[in-house]
Amino acid sequence: METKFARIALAAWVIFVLAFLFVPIILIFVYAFNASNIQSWPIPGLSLRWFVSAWGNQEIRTALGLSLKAGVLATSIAVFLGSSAAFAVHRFDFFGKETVSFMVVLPIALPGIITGMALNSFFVFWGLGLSFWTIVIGHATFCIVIVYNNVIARLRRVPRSLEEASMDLGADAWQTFRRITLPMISTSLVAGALLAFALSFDEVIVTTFTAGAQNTLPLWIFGAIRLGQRLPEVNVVVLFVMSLTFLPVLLAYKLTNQAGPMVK
Amino acid sequence: MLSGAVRRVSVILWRKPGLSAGLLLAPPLGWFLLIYIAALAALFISAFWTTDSFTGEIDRTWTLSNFQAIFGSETYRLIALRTIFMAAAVTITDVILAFPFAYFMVRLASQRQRVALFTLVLVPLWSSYLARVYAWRLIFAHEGVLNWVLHGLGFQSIEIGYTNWAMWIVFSYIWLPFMIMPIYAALERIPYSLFEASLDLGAKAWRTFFKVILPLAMPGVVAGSIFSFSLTLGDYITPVLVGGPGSDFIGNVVYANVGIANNVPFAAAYASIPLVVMGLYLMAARRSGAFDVM
Amino acid sequence: APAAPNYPQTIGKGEGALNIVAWEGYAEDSWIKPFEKETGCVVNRKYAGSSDEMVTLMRQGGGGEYDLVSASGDASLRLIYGGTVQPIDVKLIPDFENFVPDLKAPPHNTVKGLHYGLSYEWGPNVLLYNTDKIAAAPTSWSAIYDEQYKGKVTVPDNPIQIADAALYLAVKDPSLGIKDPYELTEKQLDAVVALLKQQRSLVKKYWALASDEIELFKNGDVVIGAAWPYQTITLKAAGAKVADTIPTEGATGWADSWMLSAKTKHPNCAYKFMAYVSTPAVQAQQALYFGETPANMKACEEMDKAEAGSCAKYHLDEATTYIKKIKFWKTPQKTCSDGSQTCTDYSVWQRKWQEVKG
Amino acid sequence: MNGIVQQQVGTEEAGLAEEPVIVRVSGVKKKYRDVTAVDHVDLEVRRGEFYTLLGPSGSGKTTTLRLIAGFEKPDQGLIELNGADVTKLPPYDRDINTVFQDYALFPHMSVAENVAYGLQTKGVPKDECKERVIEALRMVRLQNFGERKPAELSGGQRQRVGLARAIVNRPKVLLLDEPLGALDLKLRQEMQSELKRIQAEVKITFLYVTHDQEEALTMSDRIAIFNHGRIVQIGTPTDVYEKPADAFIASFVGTSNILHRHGKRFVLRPEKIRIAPLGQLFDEAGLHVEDGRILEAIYVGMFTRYVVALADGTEVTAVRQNFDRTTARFRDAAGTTVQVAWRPDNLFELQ
Amino acid sequence: MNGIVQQQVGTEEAGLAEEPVIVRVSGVKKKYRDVTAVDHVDLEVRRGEFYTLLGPSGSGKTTTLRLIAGFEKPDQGLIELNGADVTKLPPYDRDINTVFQDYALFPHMSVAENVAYGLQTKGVPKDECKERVIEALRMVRLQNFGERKPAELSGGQRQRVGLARAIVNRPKVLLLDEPLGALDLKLRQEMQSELKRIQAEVKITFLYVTHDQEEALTMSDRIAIFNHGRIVQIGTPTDVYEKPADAFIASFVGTSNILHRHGKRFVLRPEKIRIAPLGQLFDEAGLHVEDGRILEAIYVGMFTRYVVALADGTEVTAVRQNFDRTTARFRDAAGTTVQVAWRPDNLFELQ
Ligand SMILES: Nc1ncnc2c1ncn2[C@@H]1O[C@H](COP(=O)(O)OP(=O)(O)OP(=O)(O)O)[C@@H](O)[C@H]1O
Ligand SMILES: Nc1ncnc2c1ncn2[C@@H]1O[C@H](COP(=O)(O)OP(=O)(O)OP(=O)(O)O)[C@@H](O)[C@H]1O
Ligand SMILES: [Mg+2]
Ligand SMILES: [Mg+2]
Repeated sequence: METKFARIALAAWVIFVLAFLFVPIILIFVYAFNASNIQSWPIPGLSLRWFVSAWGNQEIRTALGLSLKAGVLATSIAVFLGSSAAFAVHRFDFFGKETVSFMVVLPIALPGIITGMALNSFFVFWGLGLSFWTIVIGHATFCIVIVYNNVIARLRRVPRSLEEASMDLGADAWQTFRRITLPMISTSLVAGALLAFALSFDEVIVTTFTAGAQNTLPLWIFGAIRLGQRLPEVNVVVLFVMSLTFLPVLLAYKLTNQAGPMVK
Repeated sequence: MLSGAVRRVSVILWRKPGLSAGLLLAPPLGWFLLIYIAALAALFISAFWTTDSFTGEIDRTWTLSNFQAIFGSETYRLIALRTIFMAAAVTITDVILAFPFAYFMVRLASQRQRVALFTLVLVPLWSSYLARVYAWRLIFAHEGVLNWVLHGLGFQSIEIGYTNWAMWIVFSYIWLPFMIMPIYAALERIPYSLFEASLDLGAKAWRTFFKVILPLAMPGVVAGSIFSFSLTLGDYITPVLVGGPGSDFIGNVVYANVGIANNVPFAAAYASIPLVVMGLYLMAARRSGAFDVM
Repeated sequence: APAAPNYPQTIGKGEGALNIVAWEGYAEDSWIKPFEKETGCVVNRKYAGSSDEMVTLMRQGGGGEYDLVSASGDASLRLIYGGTVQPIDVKLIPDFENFVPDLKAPPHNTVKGLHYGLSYEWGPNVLLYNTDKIAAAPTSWSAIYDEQYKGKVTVPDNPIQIADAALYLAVKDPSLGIKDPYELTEKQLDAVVALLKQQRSLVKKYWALASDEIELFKNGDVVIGAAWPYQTITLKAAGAKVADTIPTEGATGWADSWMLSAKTKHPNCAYKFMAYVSTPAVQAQQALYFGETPANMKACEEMDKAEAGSCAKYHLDEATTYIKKIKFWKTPQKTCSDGSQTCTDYSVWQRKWQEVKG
Repeated sequence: MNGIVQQQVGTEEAGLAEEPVIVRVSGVKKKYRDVTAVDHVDLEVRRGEFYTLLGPSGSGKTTTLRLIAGFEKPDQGLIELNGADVTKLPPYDRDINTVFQDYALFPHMSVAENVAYGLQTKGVPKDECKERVIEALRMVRLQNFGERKPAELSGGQRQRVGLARAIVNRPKVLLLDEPLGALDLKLRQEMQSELKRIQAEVKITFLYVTHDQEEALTMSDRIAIFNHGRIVQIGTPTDVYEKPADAFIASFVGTSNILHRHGKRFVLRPEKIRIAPLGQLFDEAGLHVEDGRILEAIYVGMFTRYVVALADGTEVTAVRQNFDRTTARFRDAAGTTVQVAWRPDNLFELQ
Repeated sequence: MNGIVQQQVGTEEAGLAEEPVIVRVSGVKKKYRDVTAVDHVDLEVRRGEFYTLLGPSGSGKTTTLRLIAGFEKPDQGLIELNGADVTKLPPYDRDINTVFQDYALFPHMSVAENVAYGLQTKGVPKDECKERVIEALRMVRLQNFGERKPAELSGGQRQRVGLARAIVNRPKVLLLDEPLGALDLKLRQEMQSELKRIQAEVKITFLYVTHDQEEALTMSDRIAIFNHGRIVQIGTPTDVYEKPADAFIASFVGTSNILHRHGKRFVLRPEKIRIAPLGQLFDEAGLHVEDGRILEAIYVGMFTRYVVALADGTEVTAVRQNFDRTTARFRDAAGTTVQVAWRPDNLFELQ
């Protein structure tokens, strides 16, 4: 229905926005090959040595490992808690139902620094030393909403009659969950988990308050940035992570939108 | 044997739906109430206490002195206003950037283009937020990419680096994907026939946009704005990295007090400003139905 | 209250890990790696950009997250009186006897004869400038208050920067009667803050991270600013046209100590580390990397070996006299050194600094 | 309630009086918040019966079905299946299956897997399971569609899969909630005869919900008519059509004229009215004849519908089968004066 | 195509031949990728006409309507409105309004705002606008619902808001795409007469899409029958019902028996068949009589449907109006031998 002019204008806008989104990322990629350790324009020279040093850098490996572990654990907790909250809210009528969706969104809607401070003082109050586990708890807290939103959106689209049909055909609650409900929502779980993981993987502010002496990858990056001695190494790591995650992102999109047969 | 037990439990749960609801709800609710909500409450109670600046110990006598210090000081008022203003500006900018983009995705893009665009929007989230913010310094620097391009085109160079303008652009950049996605989701849910009905009733494109599409996409806009607004409101790293003099945010003051000066009570008192702002914002957002498209 | 001593008899086997809070440039691979190899203590580094941040990190999570901190003089007393750090048994540090006498038991890390800190390195804050844009070397701190460099100035984002301005004002405006830049009456403080507020319109950016300043100079955003020698060295290594100088008014500076957490979980690794970094070789490495002066006088040879003439350049040969010229960072307190209560304390400085930055 | 009496009459007439009662609902009540969805419903369905619940939207038909299936629990009352109280049993412990209005096919399973689902949950051996699935698919004429996914089927085919999935379990009772509601007219008509054929073949009791009166009349042995959560009449199709218990039923089941005569109200169905040109005699004896004027003539293909004003001003609708070719001229009938007649025993008095 | 010829016949018969043509579609073709949705469609709608497009799903009805409304552009051909070529005009510049199948009410506006929307875009003064909105709401009997949001209305009410929103603009032509498709039977019947009443009141040309043949027959002045993107017949309701152009139309519009006699094929409508017990004479002369056996008797309330096997084995469906009370015993008719008869001129030969 749009006029030709509108179509062209919109396409141009899309290209502009994409350029806006990707110019910094292209710079990151290019400066991974920077010969100097200081970013200045134009690039003073090209070198592969940062790839070598990043590869050999034990700190990066430790940080990456920690981030992966924390992300996976936090995501698992978020998947469990987020989906059970989604089920409860979708399935049942109870007092304060409205507040649940309000509450789960709080950790992400409130400024990260508040969430970080609150969690930090909570851990200190209970004498829990900051550790790997406090990172996980912090990340899980703000990841829950992602899973919750994804699952509840899907539940709204899955007709209730499917579960009734299953019980009608002799399947008890557990069989129904395993054979009908879970397959129905699995794609939304995966999509939610991927997004939650992405969020955890790149989180700085809350982590600053919940990590002890260990560095997650973003914290290592922050440390590297403040030192200014090995910025290209940061870029190498970012390049590496991004190329690894391209596929999961694509997958997440396909999964969120693959609900076609479910609706009709 | 085991399946028999499962079945018996199933029957019990079927007879007592309240029990099932309770079992489902207990873990997430417990988690939030015990870990998060309690911690938040405790934190804001401490806003009424004070700290000994030398030893860092907390003095638990009730006082409003933190709030008096905040509201009595022009600097703190200014910083709060600056932060809120910036959060609003960033949100509006992102809406303007994201809306046509999402519209294109929903209405004009082919299925393949849509997958490609969606992926391209999400991919930046997987690169490091810090690295991306840092990359902007290179763009805005005096001898940076932007001025290099401007020179190449025969323009004057501009000194945008380390200013609030730079922060505005960088914040808009960082949170843009969080705006595009919910707007996309909201636009996708508008039946196409409404659009046709509007044209059919004699409205041209602009009128259709403002009278029909925008109001109906509003929940998506609000959902996106929750992210862009709150994430801007709570950030302190971007001001440190790309801000100049007069760029401090609420987050910087809070961080300076909690992360540096170890004055948690003062930080908590100051943090209550974004807390109140976001609380009001969320209430309004919920009423608009934004929670359904997040 | 300060923690009581709890000395180990000997340094035992390492615990396998060591968590340290350090200044940027204080824990480089070139000397950390050999240490890790030798002792099996894996060093987890956390960088802090200010003394305040160090204090907070050491207290984080109730203390005990970190074992060691490279605290400057403005942080060390707060750590001691807050009970965050514990006395160190200097008998277990073989190189202690080679230290500059003034740094064996300086008041910023020694309380009632107990060594709460092991002196490490020290040096002045310098005036850094771009030699392309500023041909004649500036000789006064007035350069960073000069309209001429409007928009091309950078100074640290740190409340202690007030002392730098006070040092300059003490010379420029003797009528204010500033004797010690860390002991300012309210009136004196107001005058200093007024100067800093004026300066604000000249400042391109208050640098928070060492890398900030390096990039600002490298990318032509600024031409002059207050800096650590570290920035000068890094910039020169990257081929930037810069030089630094200590202006005639003198300079503030730092004297850092390694301090041991009262709740350390890795005391053996910590002692091993302190002994290691006190050796002349490491002291020299650190000094040349950052651009500062070692506490260990034996490091002179090592320095000259690595860079001819560097021992003299960093005044280690005349350490006992040179050390008197630097106004070392210390925490401003309400109680002035003459015992009166007219001075302004650090929390006031913090508020004022926030006002300056806006 | 006069339902009970008529129920007796109905079963006899339908020739089912000897069959045992297979579903008995007694005194069942169900409230949602402040809406009473079902209010003291009693009904008895006999073995092999095609029993229809008919009523306007929101009258409680679906709720009744869901109570019987076990998806909802009654606030009061008893539900018996084959003589046993099942009120407290969950759906999977009741020997009942349901065909859902939206089909509720499992989208991630193939047609054959859908149909096999119920047998698998019961642990029927693989071989037998396979055989019965093939048999059920044959019965709904989808033997070659076993491998397809539901998304790859048309509406009518999905409907039949839903049916196969239910009957393969050989339940005592099959519940069908407007199973044809989503199909278009032509397809619905086809599926109606298909359903009747299948019921004849499997001999399962059907409890059927619809709001389409024609469907109810053509398919059912007995019909229970719902209004406002209550059953207002139970009877055979001829019962409810020709002897409606009240004015609501008279107008809900088919079109009907309500005549006021001698202070009483009578129902007169349109097809019971004869129309003849003025002066022409009716070839039947004993007719009650009145004068009238045709207000409107509407062509419906199979018949023409006339709106006639009687002498006393009452407007009645009459229909006449189009035994012969019609032209557009039939419209010209409007305005002409006619005689209308009916047999007095075709009047049915309303209480 | 024989459509053109019949079109002429049709308009005459409907008494509209003198009215000017208001919509003319000539040689219009529309392809979606490789599907030809509409293939060389020609049609002429005259002023004030109730013109229906009838056809099976996917036959191109909606596409034709969308081309006329301007939501799609034809690949070939011309669309004229009131004599002017509008093929290239956007929807908002065509004096046409549409009632959408899903109503397409703006959910964020009240009923009154929805109805006022079209007037506002045209800049109608506030007072006049208000008046016309009230008038339009009155016409669809929703005068008290102006303040409600669409979500607070029932299906039938929404439908009527959609109608009011269109007619308030007094367009030359109103397009309606299965406007009653989503409503239940009873409501649909009510809305049918409502629509006719409103058309009589506003005197706007209606171009109506449906796949319900009964609806088409009762409401239309003329019907265009679509199949596979083409128009296969245009004519009055009686035309298309009684003289179907081909076997497809014969079976799509109503039930029909196809008889093979003398190597030719004839359409015989069920209601044209008389049934009498063996031996009893028909009281009409000139009938063609055959023997038959009743296979099934189905009670439909207003009439009973009989499936009869003729001597040559052909199964035909016949219907008989239930002039008198029926009992369940009517079923006993099955199996009895009967005579069936029809007037030979009720046979219509298929080409
Ligand atoms: N889950 C529910 N929560 C609240 N009210 C309900 C619920 N289900 C049904 N009702 C209400 O109960 C009444 C009966 O509903 P029911 O679905 O049984 O009607 P129905 O006869 O099946 O109607 P339809 O022909 O529209 O399907 C209605 O007023 C309905 O609004
Ligand atoms: N936007 C589209 N893209 C591709 N094909 C389409 C599109 N719209 C319609 N078609 C195809 O064009 C043909 C005609 O469709 P149309 O919607 O006009 O049929 P219809 O007669 O209105 O059917 P129904 O009664 O189901 O509404 C169909 O084969 C349909 O699949
Ligand atoms: Mg229902
Ligand atoms: Mg259509």
